[in-house]
Amino acid sequence: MDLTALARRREVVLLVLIALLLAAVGARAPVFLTPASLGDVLTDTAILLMLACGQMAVILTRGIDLSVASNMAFTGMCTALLSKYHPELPIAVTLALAPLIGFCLGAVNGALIAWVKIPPIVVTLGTLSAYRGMIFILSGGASVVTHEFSRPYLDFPRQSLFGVSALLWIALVVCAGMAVFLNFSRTGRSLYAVGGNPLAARYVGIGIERCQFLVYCLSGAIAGLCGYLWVSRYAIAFTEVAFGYELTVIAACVIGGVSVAGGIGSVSGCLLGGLFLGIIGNALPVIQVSPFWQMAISGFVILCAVIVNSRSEARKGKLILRETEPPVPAPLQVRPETPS
Amino acid sequence: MEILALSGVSKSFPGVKALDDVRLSLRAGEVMALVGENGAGKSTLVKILTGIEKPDAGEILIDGAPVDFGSPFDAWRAGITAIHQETVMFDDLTVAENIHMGHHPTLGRGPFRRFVDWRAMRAHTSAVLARLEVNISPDTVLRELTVAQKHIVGIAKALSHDSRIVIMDEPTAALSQHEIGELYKIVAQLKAAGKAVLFISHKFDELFAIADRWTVLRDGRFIGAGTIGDVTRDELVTMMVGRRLDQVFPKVTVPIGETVLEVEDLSHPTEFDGISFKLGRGEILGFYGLVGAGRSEAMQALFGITRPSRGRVRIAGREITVRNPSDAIRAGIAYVPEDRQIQGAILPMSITENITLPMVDRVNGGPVLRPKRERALARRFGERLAVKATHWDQPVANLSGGNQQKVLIAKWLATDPAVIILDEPTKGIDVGSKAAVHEFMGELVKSGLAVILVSSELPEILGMSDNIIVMHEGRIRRRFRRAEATAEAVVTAATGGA
Amino acid sequence: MTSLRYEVADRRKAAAADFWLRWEVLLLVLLGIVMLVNSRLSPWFLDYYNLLDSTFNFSEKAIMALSMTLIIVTRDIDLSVASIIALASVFMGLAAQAGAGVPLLVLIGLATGLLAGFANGAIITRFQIPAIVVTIGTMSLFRGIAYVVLGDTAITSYPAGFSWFGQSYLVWSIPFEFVLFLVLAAVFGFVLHFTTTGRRIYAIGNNPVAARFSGIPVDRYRLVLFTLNGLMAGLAAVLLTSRIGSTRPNIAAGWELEVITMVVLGGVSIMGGSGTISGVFIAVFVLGMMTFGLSLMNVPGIVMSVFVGVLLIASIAVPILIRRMLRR
Amino acid sequence: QAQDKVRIAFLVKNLGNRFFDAVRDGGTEAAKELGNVEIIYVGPTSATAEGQIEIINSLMAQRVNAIAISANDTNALIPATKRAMDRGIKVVSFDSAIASEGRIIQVDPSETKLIGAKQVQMMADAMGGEGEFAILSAASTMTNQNNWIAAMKEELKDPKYAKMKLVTTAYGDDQSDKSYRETLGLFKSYPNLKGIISPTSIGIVAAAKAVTDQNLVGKVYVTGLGLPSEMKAAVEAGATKSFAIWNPIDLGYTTTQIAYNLIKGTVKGVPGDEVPAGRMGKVKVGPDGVVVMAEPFTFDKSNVAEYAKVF
Ligand SMILES: Nc1ncnc2c1ncn2[C@@H]1O[C@H](COP(=O)(O)OP(=O)(O)OP(=O)(O)O)[C@@H](O)[C@H]1O
Ligand SMILES: Nc1ncnc2c1ncn2[C@@H]1O[C@H](COP(=O)(O)OP(=O)(O)OP(=O)(O)O)[C@@H](O)[C@H]1O
Ligand SMILES: [Mg+2]
Ligand SMILES: [Mg+2]
Repeated sequence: MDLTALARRREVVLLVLIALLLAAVGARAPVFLTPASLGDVLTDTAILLMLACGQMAVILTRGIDLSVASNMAFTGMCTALLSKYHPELPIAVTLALAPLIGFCLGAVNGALIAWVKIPPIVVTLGTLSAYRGMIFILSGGASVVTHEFSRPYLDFPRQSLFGVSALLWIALVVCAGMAVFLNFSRTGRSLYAVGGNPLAARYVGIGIERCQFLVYCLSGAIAGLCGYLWVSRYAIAFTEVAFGYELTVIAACVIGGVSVAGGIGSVSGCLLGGLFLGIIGNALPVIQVSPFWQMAISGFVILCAVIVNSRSEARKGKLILRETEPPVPAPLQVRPETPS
Repeated sequence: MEILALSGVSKSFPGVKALDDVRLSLRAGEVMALVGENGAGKSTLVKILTGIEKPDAGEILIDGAPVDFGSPFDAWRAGITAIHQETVMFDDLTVAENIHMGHHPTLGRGPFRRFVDWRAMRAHTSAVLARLEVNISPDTVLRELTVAQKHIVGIAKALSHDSRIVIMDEPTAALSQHEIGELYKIVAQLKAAGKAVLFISHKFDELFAIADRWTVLRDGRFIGAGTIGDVTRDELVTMMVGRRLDQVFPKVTVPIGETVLEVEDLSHPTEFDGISFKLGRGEILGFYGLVGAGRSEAMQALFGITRPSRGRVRIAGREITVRNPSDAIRAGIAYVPEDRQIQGAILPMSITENITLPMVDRVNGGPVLRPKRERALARRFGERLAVKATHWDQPVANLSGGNQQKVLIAKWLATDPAVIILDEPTKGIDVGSKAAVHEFMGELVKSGLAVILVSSELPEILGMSDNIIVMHEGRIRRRFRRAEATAEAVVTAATGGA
Repeated sequence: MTSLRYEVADRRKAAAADFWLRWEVLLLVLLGIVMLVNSRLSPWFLDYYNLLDSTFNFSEKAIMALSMTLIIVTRDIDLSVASIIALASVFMGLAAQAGAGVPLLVLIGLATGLLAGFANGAIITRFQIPAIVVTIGTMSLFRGIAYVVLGDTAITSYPAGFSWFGQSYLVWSIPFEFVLFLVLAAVFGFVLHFTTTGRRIYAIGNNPVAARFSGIPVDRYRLVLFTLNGLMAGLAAVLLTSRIGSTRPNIAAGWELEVITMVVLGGVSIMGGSGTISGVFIAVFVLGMMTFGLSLMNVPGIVMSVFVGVLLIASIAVPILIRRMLRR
Repeated sequence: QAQDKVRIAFLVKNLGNRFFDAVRDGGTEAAKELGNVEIIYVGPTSATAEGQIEIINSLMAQRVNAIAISANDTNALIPATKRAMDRGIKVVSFDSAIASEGRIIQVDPSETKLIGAKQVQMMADAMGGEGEFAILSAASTMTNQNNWIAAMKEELKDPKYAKMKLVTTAYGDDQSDKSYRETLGLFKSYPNLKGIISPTSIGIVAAAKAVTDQNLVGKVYVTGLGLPSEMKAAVEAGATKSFAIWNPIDLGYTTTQIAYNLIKGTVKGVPGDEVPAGRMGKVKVGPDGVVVMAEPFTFDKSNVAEYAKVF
């Protein structure tokens, strides 16, 4: 698609890394490579992948959304309580409500950032605490557990269609939707413009505030949806759900080559980044590495990734001397016919 | 007939009145030359015509009907496109997308009618680029292009949309001879196709070559308009600057003393190569070249910002190694950068703090701040340059462009250097301050300093320099003595001619 | 606005108040309100000993907030501080198990912090990567190492004398931790506001490029500041470990955000270049007193975080909105 | 008024945990019987020692008469609780203990040995006395899990368990998602795993959930310590045949009674004391100030539903 040569290279690197990782794990525990087990890994990573997509849209515009995890937990609790006290409600209602609640929480971030013009990190740092606390106030600190949920609430994500769980289908739709939005819609493209060079974006008449507001709503809506999926997957909703998960999400983006300076990033990239973390998380127990290694390893991976990226992102000079000719046109490009 | 008519347009920015009751009219199939000194308000006018800035007052008529551009997109739809002076583009996106950003072509048909049509976009891009006869792939990421190529993409952007009014703000500033030729052809084509062209340039010969009519701005005010046929270059210049040229550059010639700075074969892998020159006490050495010729880069290497790959530098015969700016400052080199807002001033900080920054330890005679001492120094140099401010603790941000520049020069004089490099010292500052800066350069050389003047403005270079070095694509093309330098010869050299 | 007078005054008329001044006034008023409300709501609040004891709850964070202020003023940020505490605490624990004496323990704690901070700064400046990305990485790495070393165990075998740092009182039963914070606040305030170093830090924060063009070794400054920040985290680790006399890998979890909240509430712009130590100093007490008051009413910490989050955003938003209205 | 009332604070590992909610109910029950006793129920949101220390400070400031603590860290709380005791506050720990110098009395819900034995026994019943099984514990800096695991290993030495093999101990950090992931990991690494013991209420739920989701009901059995309300689904699904827990209500009740007597000075709380504990009769203070309650209570299909309503 339109991925920059840079990004392309980066994704290849990631693919290779993931292949190596799988090979290494497979060598020690072949069972890990069975389709079933890989399926489990995918299912287990699905939520992270969706959140990473949402976060990427935010980071593209030079922003950051630290409140995703809290948003997720809050929405999760809302849906959980709903299913506890109104088990008769059809699952469709939950499916519609979750993104909506998340959207509203995201909109609060977006409004404060786009129009009040408070730095994203400050706003989302604030809502990170606020939303988390609201869960406790909402639930009185109590948790909602297995038998209190309505059956459909728990079963829906696990229903399988063509042998693939609904959870995966949802993730597929969300990520694909995001890819289409970013690559094939004018608004999507203008996100890259806003992050890449706000002044230039203004020159071509892109509404910067609009874009900012939009991405936080988007990230919020996805977080909301994931809130429901998370709770139903682990069949428990409590205040601490997904505590600190926002950093894992951001890490996935960073590993996927999304630049916090804005303007650079691709869905495929952050999907790979998310998968990488997902695989590590699921592989460690299998190869009997104590889970206590997980954190250190992912930290190490993040650092390696950003250092690699920094190499390719390093700002070149203006290349004034002509010996250093720009790269020759790609072969596929044909000499165009004369303009109409 | 008239396509576009402006009347009574005014626009002011904090500190400056950029435009004041300006009028302008464009006719189909005509090229209108808009001339004026730096800071006359030309680009501001362009920004208003393209909906980037809103005028404070005045009205814009298209085909006699008043229009109000809510956003640049409105202007674009109204058929106005522009080649902007500064290259404002997206370094991480492809050429194709840079050209179409804000108005991507969509499939227009079927369920996906709102989707961006990449194929059409690429095809269209290569078509436009082909028209300019440049060989750039639509899929190249902009970051990979040279400044000149970026400017070409900027031109392509303006031509990509078949608009009725094309505005060109100093389009040839960064182009080579061949590319300029191509551009002239394009302008001719546009004329033939009955479009209106607004052409802004500081190069008179090209104006006389391609323009049909002219409009002059000075200090944001409308001075006059007419047809090219019945005006002479000198008349235009007089109208632009309000007095005759020779008074504008009050050149004081002082006998050039012993060599203070000697540069030998200064080179950089990608930016410049084999830069060598000598500079004597009391000399003003002019560096001319097209924007992007690599002058700033060379100077910045001299000042320790960028690391040169080879070459040696001597101050007063003693060889020095400059690893970073503080080395340069210690060795007695001062550099007033070209980009005032980014490289020069620390806008939110006070005049005093800006002036004392490079030598804050020396001023305070120790690590502890002594406000009295600092203010005394600021006052001394601030007054020497006649900086206009309410008080010395005033943030530089709310000074006018000219006064900001004065503060920066004061800042560097305070380090009492042996050599001072002025990179585009009068870029975008108004006529008054400009004259002041020029006069002051005279004072500097009288007081025994050696000055390097980097400027893209030919009259300034010709008017102020004792010797002139012309750079082209990162290399020294030719050297002139003041006596033997003619505008034509210098421009030819700068654009790569013999 | 440029006046046309050539006579340029030395300084602005005293009438025009600085913004930061107004900010600190705002914070002071806030503090007053908090104190008042709390003393109304809880009979235990306005008690000399209680108030002093309450400082135990924020002294360590406050100490880190001081160096974090410098970091944020230079447009950087350090999310790894809490993890550095964990790492330093673990190494102290290992040393203690190996039978190291109190002075050596302190030394190890400080050294670990220093090195960790240096690692941050080195990566950030050497590869020119945004600080937030790097410190998200080291945040996992440092705490991760703590987990790897400690796994599911806890280290509690600290020598008797070690408890002094985190549990002892000085004169008039003022906790040592608190006194240390006051002293450090004075030092940091002096350096940032009254020395050329502070001036350069502001210059870097306001415009790194121009600062570099003015001969300031920007990257060296950033490196030093991150190292200093690490050192402060090391110090906090010593105090905290000594206070609770045990080390677990999840020690001080989530503190990085609390520290940054203190700094931002103190009026330090996350965009760099502005903010004062005195602002942060007051903010520390606003937060400390508010949380203490709430805890006296047995309000769960998680509910307090709602107050804190709202306070953080409101305190930034309100002045902006007011100024916008005034401009209308 | 606040002064003449006897105020006993329950400081629990973390809020929003049904087990402790039930403990509180037991406490309030005792409070009613005793009259002018006020129960303060507090705890950090996440189970950390720092959180508990901050709360202890504020409880000291409020001059409560006694603090009953279920500790997140055996030793970390000692400095704080010592300070509290210096100020005349009676400190009692229950469920998860504070080391002896940091409290007067520790109320053990049941004897460590019994708990270990019980779980192994339930596992044996579930998997028919032979095969591989694993343990899924918490992040357990929380001492009690580790003690129970030790007890289980002790019990396994008994020849009648010779055919049972403990393959590994995994740690789910008392987080649902991590415990769940760890369980999946166990299935992969030990294809013929037949059972999982999880001595933590969060772990056992996640494990049972994983078994159900992977359609391993009937192949892998989960047992351990859990709450009826949370395990109801698992038992009905058949992932769990039986699990155990002591009665948190009695635990809270007894703890309150003991704290009250300490405050009133009717007992010192030294080994050998007999503490009157209302409907629980007299409880005996054992060596090292430990009070031990009854053996854990077992739940299965027959009774889980009714108890689920209680806690
Ligand atoms: N965004 C802005 N904020 C403040 N002042 C501005 C701004 N843009 C332009 N100015 C000022 O308005 C005046 C006109 O600027 P403008 O760029 O139009 O000059 P110009 O005619 O294009 O000069 P040049 O020939 O150098 O391009 C200058 O004094 C400039 O400093
Ligand atoms: N990397 C770049 N990409 C796009 N435009 C650039 C770039 N660098 C500079 N420019 C444009 O070129 C103009 C001059 O840039 P600059 O002065 O740095 O060129 P230079 O290399 O210094 O050559 P010279 O100083 O001789 O003009 C600036 O106004 C800027 O808009
Ligand atoms: Mg211009
Ligand atoms: Mg230049």
